[in-house]
Amino acid sequence: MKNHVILRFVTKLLIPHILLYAFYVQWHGDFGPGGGFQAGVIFAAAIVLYGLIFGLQAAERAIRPGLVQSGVALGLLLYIGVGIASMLLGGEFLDYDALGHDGQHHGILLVETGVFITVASVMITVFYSFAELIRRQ
Amino acid sequence: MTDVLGLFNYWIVIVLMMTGFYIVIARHNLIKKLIGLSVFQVSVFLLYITIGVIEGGTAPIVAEGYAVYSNPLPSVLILTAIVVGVATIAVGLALVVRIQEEYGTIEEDEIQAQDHKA
Amino acid sequence: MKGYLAIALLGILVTMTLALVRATLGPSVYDRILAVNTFGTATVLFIAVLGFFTGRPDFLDLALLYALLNFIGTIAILKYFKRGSLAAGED
Amino acid sequence: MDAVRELLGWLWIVPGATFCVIGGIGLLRFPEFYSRMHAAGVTDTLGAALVLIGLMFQSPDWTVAVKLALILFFLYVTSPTAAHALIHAAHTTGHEPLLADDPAPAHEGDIP
Amino acid sequence: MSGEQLIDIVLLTLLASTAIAIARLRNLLATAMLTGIFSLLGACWMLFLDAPDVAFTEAAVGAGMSTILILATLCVVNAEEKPSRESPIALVAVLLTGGVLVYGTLDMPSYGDPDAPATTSPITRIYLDSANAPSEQEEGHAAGSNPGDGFVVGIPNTVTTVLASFRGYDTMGETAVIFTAGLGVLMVLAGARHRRPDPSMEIEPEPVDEGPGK
Repeated sequence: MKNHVILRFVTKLLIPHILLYAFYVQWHGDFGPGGGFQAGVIFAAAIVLYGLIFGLQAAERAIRPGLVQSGVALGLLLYIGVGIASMLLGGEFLDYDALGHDGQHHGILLVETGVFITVASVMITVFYSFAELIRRQ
Repeated sequence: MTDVLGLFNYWIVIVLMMTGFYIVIARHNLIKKLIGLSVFQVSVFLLYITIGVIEGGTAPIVAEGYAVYSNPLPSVLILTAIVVGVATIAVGLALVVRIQEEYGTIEEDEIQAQDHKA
Repeated sequence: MKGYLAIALLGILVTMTLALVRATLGPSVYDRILAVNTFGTATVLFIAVLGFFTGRPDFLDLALLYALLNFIGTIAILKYFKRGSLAAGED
Repeated sequence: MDAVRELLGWLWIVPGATFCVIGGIGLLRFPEFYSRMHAAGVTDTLGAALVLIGLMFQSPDWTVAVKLALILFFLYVTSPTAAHALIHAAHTTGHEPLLADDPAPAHEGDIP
Repeated sequence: MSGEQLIDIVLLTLLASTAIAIARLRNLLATAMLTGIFSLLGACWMLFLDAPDVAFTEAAVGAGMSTILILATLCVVNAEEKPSRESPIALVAVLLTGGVLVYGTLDMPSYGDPDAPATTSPITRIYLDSANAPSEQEEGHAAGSNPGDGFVVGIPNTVTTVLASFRGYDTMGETAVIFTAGLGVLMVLAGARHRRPDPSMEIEPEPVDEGPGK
């Protein structure tokens, strides 16, 4: 889409805002609608938009497939890690009160971050897989 | 009349559900079947959300000046189900791509005919 | 209670209905894309007005999300159409 | 104060919704794609702007007004771009505007 | 009839007609676009039914990901559904099931009923009370003023609290399902052979790949 100056410019304008918005949804999830699931999908949508306009290679240069694939596991591990940490600190599995002062807040934030990483990585991985398939066809 | 309006939501949910069900069992195209599945899914989401609503209530985000909130539990169940739903649809579509490559078609009856020939 | 908001909601719903009919009828794919795009704009407005109608305007976040993401669907369909491929790179 | 708000609501939001409906009717009734594009533009510009600015007068605090302004901004950035891309795609694939001396409808069929 | 009921009915009718249009259209691309509209309408209705979190998720998924995934698949397969014979048994089965379900709804609590089991259940009260400020925690424990065990978190959005704290195990399971789905897509598509779609193509099972079903 080399000739599409308007599309490229508007995309460049939009993508940082979408990413910022994804993080807003992620961290504002305690006070308004939002959370890790929504934020993950929105983050992935920004990458998908980048891939659509600038091509798959550019997107893969920006966010490497290996990084995303490790993110798929990393998010879940972070989630389980919070559970194990609360066990080591004397509580039960995923008992955030064991995490110390204001443990519920921190536990929920960490867990939501784990969900965010997994959801965003899975969505980006799925997009990369499909796009790769089409490109090599 | 109030009763009819009170149950109208459920009936539309059933219409949606049955539309999805019909697409899944009557159509032979695999992508169409997956779309029917997602229609069915959305109908289940709406059923759950309808159950949690309370008259005169507001969203389960606690704020000043509100006393009646709808039930947060259906929201939680459905919120995760939506993302899981799109992930499973992605797996289904990936399988459709593979079926297309193996059989050269995504129409169920043609696939079955090829299977019988083999 | 707020008559103008209810009227506005119904007006936007009428717009959504008309766009839905156009999206179903087609005939060309561009008509459908246009209808989906208009439907998206109407949805943004609907959600914004609905927030005020139900008295919780802090739910405008959702309208903001649509204003940002409505574009992606349109671009994807157009890209699919132009080259029969979503992944074609810079050329 | 509430009376002023209500008046502003009737003066901005209801006309905005009316323009939305006008755009919708045009989208449905106009004969071919390029003229429908014009009708959709009414909804995207006048309808959206009137409704959102009207809502700004109703907002209880400034964060809501800022969010509405952002929504308007992003709508105004994306919808002309989408319109540009759409017309560009339609034009390059040979979709011709229907002129007065053309008897035939513009394009039939979905797959070029 | 109040304005809210009217909006509810119009939204529901739009949803139902979109679903029926999806069922009737043969062009898969048009179906994909209508699926996007369907999801938008569903999100609007969810917001109307006081579930902004769900509407948010549906919006994020429906506006971006699901349409793009279907389009990506359509790039590889034929975008036109072949006309096929629809067996009348399917219609009969659907109508029968629908009839039974409608009969079942007659015993359901009507919409928004304050006495519905989902509303009167004590756990709902516990969930909503968890949003109280943590400073009240000690008082709650001592006086037993909360109906539950006085579990307070202090996050206004009770959906987030229930999602991550009360039902943390469930959410972990859901995350694991998403993880598995991502893994599944990677593995299924990694074995793909990248061929142009050709309806007349003969099947040539390759020894490396998993063969067709039988």
